[in-house]
Amino acid sequence: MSIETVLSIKPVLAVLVSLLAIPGIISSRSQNIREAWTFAAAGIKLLLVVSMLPIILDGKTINYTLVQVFPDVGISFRVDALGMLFALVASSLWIVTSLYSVGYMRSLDEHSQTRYFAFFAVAISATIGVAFSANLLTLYLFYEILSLATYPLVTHHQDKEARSSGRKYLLYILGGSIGLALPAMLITYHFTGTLDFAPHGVMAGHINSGLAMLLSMMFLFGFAKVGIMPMHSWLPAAMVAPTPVSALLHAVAVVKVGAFSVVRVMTGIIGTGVLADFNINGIICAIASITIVVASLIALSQDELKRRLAFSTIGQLSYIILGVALLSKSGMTGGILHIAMHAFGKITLFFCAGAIFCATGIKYISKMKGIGRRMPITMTAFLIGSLSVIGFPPCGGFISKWHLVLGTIESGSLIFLIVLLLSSFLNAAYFFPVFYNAFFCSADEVLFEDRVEEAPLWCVVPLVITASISILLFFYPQPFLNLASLAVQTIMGV
Amino acid sequence: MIIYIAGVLIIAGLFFFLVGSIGMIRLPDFYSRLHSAGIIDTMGLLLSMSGLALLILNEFNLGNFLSAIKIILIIVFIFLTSPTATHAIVDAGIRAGLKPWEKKQ
Amino acid sequence: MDNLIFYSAIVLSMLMAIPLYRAVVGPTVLDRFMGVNSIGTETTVLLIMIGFMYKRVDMFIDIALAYALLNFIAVLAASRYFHKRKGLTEEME
Amino acid sequence: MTFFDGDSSLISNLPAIVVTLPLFASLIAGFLGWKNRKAPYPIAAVALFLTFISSVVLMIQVMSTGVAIEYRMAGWAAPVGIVYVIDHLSALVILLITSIAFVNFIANKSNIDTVFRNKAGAFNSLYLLFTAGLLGMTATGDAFNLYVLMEIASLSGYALIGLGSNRAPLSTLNYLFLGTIGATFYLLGVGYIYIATGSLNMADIASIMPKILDSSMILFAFIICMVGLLIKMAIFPLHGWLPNAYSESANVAAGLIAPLTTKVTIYIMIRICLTLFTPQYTFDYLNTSDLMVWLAIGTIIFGSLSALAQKDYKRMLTYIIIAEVGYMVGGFFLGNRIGVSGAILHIVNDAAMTLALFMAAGIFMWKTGEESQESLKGMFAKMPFTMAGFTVAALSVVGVPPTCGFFSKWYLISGGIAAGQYFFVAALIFSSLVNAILFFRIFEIAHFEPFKDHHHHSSNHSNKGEEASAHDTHEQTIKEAPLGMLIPFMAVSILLVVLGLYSGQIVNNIINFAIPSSIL
Amino acid sequence: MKILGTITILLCGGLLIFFTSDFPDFGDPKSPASIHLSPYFIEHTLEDTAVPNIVTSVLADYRSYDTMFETTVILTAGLACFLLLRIPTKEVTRRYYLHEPTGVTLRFDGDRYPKGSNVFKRIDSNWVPYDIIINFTCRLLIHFIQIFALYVVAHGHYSPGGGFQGGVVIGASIILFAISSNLRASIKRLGEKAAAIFTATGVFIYAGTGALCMVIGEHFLNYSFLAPLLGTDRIMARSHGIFIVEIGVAVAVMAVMIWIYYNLSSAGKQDEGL
Amino acid sequence: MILPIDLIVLLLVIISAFAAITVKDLLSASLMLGAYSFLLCLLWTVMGAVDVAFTEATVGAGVSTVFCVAAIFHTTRRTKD
Amino acid sequence: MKTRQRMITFCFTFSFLFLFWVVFSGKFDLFHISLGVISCLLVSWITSDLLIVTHDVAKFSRLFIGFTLYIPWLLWQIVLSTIHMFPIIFSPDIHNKINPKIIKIKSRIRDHVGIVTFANSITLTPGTITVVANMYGDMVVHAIDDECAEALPGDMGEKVAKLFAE
Amino acid sequence: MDIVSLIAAKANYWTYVILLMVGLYAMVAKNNLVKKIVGMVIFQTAVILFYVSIGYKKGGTLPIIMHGHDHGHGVESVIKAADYINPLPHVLMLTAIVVGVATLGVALALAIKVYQEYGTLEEDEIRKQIELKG
Repeated sequence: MSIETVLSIKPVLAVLVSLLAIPGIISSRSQNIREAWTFAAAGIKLLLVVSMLPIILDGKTINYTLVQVFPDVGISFRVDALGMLFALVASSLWIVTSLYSVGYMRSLDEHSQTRYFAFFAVAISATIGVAFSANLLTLYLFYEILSLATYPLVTHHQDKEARSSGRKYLLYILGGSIGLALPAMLITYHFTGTLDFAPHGVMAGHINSGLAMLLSMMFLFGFAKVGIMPMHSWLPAAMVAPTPVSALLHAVAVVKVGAFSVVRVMTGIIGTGVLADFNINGIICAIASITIVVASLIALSQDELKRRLAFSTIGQLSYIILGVALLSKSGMTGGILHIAMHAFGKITLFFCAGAIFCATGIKYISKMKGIGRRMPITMTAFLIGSLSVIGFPPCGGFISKWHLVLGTIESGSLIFLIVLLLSSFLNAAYFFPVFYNAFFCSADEVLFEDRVEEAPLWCVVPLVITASISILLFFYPQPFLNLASLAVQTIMGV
Repeated sequence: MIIYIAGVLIIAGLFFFLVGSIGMIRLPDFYSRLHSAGIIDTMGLLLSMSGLALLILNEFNLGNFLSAIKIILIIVFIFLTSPTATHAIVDAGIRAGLKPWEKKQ
Repeated sequence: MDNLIFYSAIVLSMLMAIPLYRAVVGPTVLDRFMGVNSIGTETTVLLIMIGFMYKRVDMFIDIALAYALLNFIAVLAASRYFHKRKGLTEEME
Repeated sequence: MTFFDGDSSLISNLPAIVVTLPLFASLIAGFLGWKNRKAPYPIAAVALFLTFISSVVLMIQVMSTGVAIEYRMAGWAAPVGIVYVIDHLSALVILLITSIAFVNFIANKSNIDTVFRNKAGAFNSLYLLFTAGLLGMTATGDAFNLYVLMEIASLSGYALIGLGSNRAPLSTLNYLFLGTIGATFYLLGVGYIYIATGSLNMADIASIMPKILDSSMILFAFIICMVGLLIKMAIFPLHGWLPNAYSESANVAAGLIAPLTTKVTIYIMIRICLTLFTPQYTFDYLNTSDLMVWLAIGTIIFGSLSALAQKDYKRMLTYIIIAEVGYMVGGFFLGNRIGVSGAILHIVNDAAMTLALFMAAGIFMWKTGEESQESLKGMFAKMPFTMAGFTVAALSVVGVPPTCGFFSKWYLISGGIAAGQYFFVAALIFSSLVNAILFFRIFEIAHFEPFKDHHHHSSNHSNKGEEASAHDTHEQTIKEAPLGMLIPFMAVSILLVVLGLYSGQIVNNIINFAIPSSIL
Repeated sequence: MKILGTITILLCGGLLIFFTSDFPDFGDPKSPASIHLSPYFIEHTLEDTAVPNIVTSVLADYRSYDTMFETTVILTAGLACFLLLRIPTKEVTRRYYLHEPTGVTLRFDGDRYPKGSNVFKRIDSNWVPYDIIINFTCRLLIHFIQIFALYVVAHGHYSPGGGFQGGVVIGASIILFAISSNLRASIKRLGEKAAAIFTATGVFIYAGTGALCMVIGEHFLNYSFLAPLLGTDRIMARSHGIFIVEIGVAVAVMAVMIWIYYNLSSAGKQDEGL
Repeated sequence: MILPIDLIVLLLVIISAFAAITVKDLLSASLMLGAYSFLLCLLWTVMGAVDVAFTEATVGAGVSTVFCVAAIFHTTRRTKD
Repeated sequence: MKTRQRMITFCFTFSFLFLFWVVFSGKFDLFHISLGVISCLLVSWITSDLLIVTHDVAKFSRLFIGFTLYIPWLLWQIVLSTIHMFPIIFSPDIHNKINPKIIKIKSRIRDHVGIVTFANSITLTPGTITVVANMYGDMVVHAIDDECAEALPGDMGEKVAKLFAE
Repeated sequence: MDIVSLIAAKANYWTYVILLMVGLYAMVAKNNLVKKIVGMVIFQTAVILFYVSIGYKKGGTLPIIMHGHDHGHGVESVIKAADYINPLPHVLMLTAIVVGVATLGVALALAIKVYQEYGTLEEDEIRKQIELKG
């Protein structure tokens, strides 16, 4: 299958558009102008991304090389189905999150909002850059930019807790990428002479099994944003960030960038062939499964809502890895699709958590008794989000999970099927109490007075939008599903 | 003939150098050692340098003559500088409070 | 005659050991001055003797002359130290 | 071999002009400094700028002809007289030196006036002489001429460094001792080469080298030259002079000397190994790689760990410089093409990074009057632009793309992998991690701690009032460094990124030609 | 430190001694050093430059570029000492004056000292009485030293010596003057400013000659292009070019030696000193 | 022919160098340095390097010792080693 | 008058120095002679006030003759006193032979040059060293033994005084 | 005569090593700064000795052409390189001496500055003072 390539500067523009907005954001004298810049950039970005969608769906790719840095390696961009899917998710959610951020930040009267929006823009640029990168070097570049750009966001509160969390965040992320991913990349370059993502990987025939195993593990743990188990503990810590940050970054940008990078490397660099031949995928699956189960168990014991969501995220991310590592057609489709589906579900949940905090200042689940009565819209959205994450119809999450389950069966590994089912049960177990507490409690147990109302409109609208998209995706998963299967087709070569 | 005179002068100069040097070792204190250092600067230099000057003149031409004069000039300059230096040293010694050696009666 | 110059040069260079001994051993700084001064004088003579050995005295006389003229500057400067700072061994401010 | 026979145009004399222009300017500054205190600065600035321009022209000339330019001083051909040889490598380093000297000079105008006051004329002269010395070292093709120019650079460096804080004279004196030992060892090495070959011209010696490869004098010459240069570049066991000397000097001097001295010395080492001793001798016959790479590893680890222990910002930078020396030495002695390219590229990049960091130090100094890291509290809010530039520089040191530090590190690590020196790779990665910790420690302080007004206290707080209406009341007022300092600094920070993005071009078009083809 | 030093020197010394075993014997005429490059200098110096003193011709012509920077090193040292040490003291808090007719020493605090008086003579705070022997001898000798120095500069072509040696001797003569009388008298004759300007001039003469050659002709410092200016043939032009740069070296070196001495002997105050 | 003198002077040079660094007084050390440079000058002439000898003579006698004394005048003579 | 004196001084210095130049140089072609003239002019211009103390030509020439007569005598004195030093230096019992002492002597010389000449002559003769000399003719002399001490100021003082007396 | 020539063949080189080591020892191990400077001077002159020894040629005369005073024109006698001592090391060493003086000057200036700051030249005492000041 020969892939037709189109030369276009659009991917570069899509990356740069939010960076170009930064001077505008910084120099704005008033809040409204500043946010107008943000929205304009977000809109243009989404338009750019969407304008590329038909080309991709045609089965073509878009290529653009900015500069040649090393022999055969440059800063170059390529848009293919996988990247498109991710870019679509990220850029569409940016608008929603910006909307939400405005509400959240204004209602809490947070400090340093200019800085916040500026780094937000950098982060989203980097995310799109990761999505569109044509080779490992470019991916690494944007990965690092993202890590650094999110640091001020994570530590936005600038207090002691933020400081230690920020430290932990950087230690894991930077340590992983410099200490593991970079050498792995260099070793790859040394043995293969290229870093371009090829549909079937570039390693086949260049390395032996031990080295392949080593490199796979280095990449898997090196891209620490994916939160595979020993490298996960930055994620709960980073929840000290303002909720929109948590929402965007820990449901969409940061963690998904990690998952995306791992997927990209597994398929584009190491190659499914190598993974299968040297039996590496089994080990990856095992690690992912352990992460899924353990993270879900830990999530059960968390009382703070955002922490619980964080551990949930850790588990859900491993679904993606698991799905891809199964190497079966449906499993891979499910894994890739889960990037999108989980994003919409989880961002809804974070928005809800933020809205609750915004309206009541409450962080802990045990104190949320009866909140559903006061904030019905929010809590309904929460329900939809959690259903999506659990994988319950009629929500988008069901579709990806369905494919995952199919994938386990396809690859004939029943143990992972059991893991999936067990974890879905656990998911339900840790989301259910929240919902139960919120709606079904006796009147005397309600901890809220009447004056507690819904969060501001700026907060509520986004979460309604994402919740409805979550449901919508169940019925119309086509754009994402098509992209995912296109991507799988390219990878599997069917 | 000149050669022999020169040879004798040089040897005599060396002898005075030796005498001065021995004095520098044997004499008991700084001030008296200076006296014998004076022998080196005066007699030793005078005799040996004159010898060397004569030796140059053995083969007489203008260049050699001027060289001989230069050697004489060296003697003159050292005869000017050496007592000055000696004086400076002694002065320094007196100012520094160095007591001269005195014979124990 | 060459031999005479040669052997006198050897003797003279050996004799330089004695002022050097005085300069090395001391006991006071002023003894060292004296030794250095004498070394300078003997060096001047020796320079010319070496000139004879190379058979090019005219080239060496300039150096000897420079020595004769400059040798005492160092001694003068050093004794000037005592003119301004008193005390032979200890610093007195 | 191309000679510009009969062509007396200015262009053909450029190799001489590049070096003598700063010399002339320093003389004129020396003259006029006694007449008018203000006169030397513009003269020096103009001279540095012209030197910069001529070095650019030289670079273009070399790149367009593709052949090394040979310039005969006093008209005598190679082994008899002294020749200047400008090839790709030296043209690159010359460009580096002139640009850094120029930028640092421009950025520190107010510093020069305040720190040196009525000695500004002498200072400017010495600054130019230092530049001239480094340029000459880079351009010369004569082993002994190199020594003389090295001494000019060192002596003026001592003077520039010695006029820092109260402790500076002592550390400068130690620097002087070690520098003298280094230079003298180098001179001794040249003597050994001379005794074995009878020549002083590098190319001439290289042509004799194959006949006398197993002479023990050449071996010793190599050893002693290397030891001398290693002392001058402050490699690990011989590094003692560097931290004190650099951290206690005045900022304007440190900004010139810290980026250039060690790098140019490393360039000299590369030049000597490649042009004088020939790669055949250095890498194949002697097989120095292992020893030197281990030395480099030691330096990297020592430098990084010591930097961790420092509380003072400038001191930390000095230890980072030591670690970076390890990068370059190790990279060069990997002995493969990619490693050597990495070392040369890192010379350029590291000089730019160090310049940026020391300029930042100058701005912090100007702002707080202190040098400890603690004094940087709240800087992000107070001086966002400066801190942005500083962040770029810091990330470059850490090795984060797309800043230039990443790309040279890439080459170095690739070279290490290709040469099978995995410990070197590990050391590089370790040091990157340590650098990350170092700089994020500063970021934390600057980000989290509130700004403490040190000496501009309360003068501008009372009359603010409602002015902050557009901004949040929480936000601190922004008070940046003067534009004269800030603009060059920002330019350098942007340059760091640009250098990074164009490192491929630099390597392909310049460095590839600079490395002899015998290195694979 | 002592142990470290001992170990270092034992190691280095052992290494060095070990490597001397391969040296050509002392004074071996067949050693590479004697047969590769130096014969050219010896055999061509007269044809190329008409200077019998090979050292001078190599120093100031074949390797004149080295020598230019050698002079610059000296300039650098002078500037360095100035930059490091010089303390411009406009106000001296305490001065001592000698009332010459009576020989009484007076102390003045602040700026109440007698300006422009003939009877009062400024003396150092640790004053030594006027020593007539030293003073007189030195006054006598300074001329001979200077004329000798100029002779050395002028005859560098034919006998040992040249610009550097001559310059040092002139410098030494002025140092001698400073020692024998006092520093201020010497500064009055040749001040710091003059020294600095002389230094720069000296190097400028050298470098300017080089630049002139470059402007007229082809290469930096190629004196043969000065022939039309000097009105001689190309070989003699080299000889004269060497002479010109030697003068430059002499001026620079003289001035720097004095300048460094002023700064060192007064610790930068240039008021009173050794 | 010139060698025996060379050897003797070498010996004297070594002695004076040792003395210069061991003597327990800085003024003496600088004076010994002067003596050392006299002897070195002699050594250069013995080896036929008249220009070097001339330079050493003028520098050693006229300048460097004076510099040392001037510096010691402004610092101290005391030394522990 | 003043300028004339200065001219005389200058000319004296110049011719004196030029004599030296010729001795030093030994080259009589135009180039070197002109160099010599330039150098001597330079030196005498810079330092002419240092060399010549007297402006009186007659006195100067008299002094010159006096000196030429005095110097051989001085050399003879040096030989004599050196011989006097012999037994002291070679005596096995050197501590008994010498008797160092510092004596004060008074000379009637008032002229600076005279005092310097006298003091230097004393120092040049082994056995005696001038410690202090001032412009009033008072001198402090260190002598190695009694014989040397007693010989002062003696003949030498007389001769020098006669040289400068008038 | 044999034993003399045997020693003489290498004595210069041994001496240079000894001087070099004396200087190096003083620079490394001595406590006093001026002592170190003295060591530095010795260290530098050792290299000069080395170079001048390289240049020496047995049976050679000074590197000044004999009878070359008539301006180089009409010199009939052929100049043989073996008759003259190698001049190149001398030239190099003139430069080295100059560098040595320059370094000495700067070093002494620095020593004076150090003394003005600490009132002593002993390194250990200075270090103690620095520690006391913190």
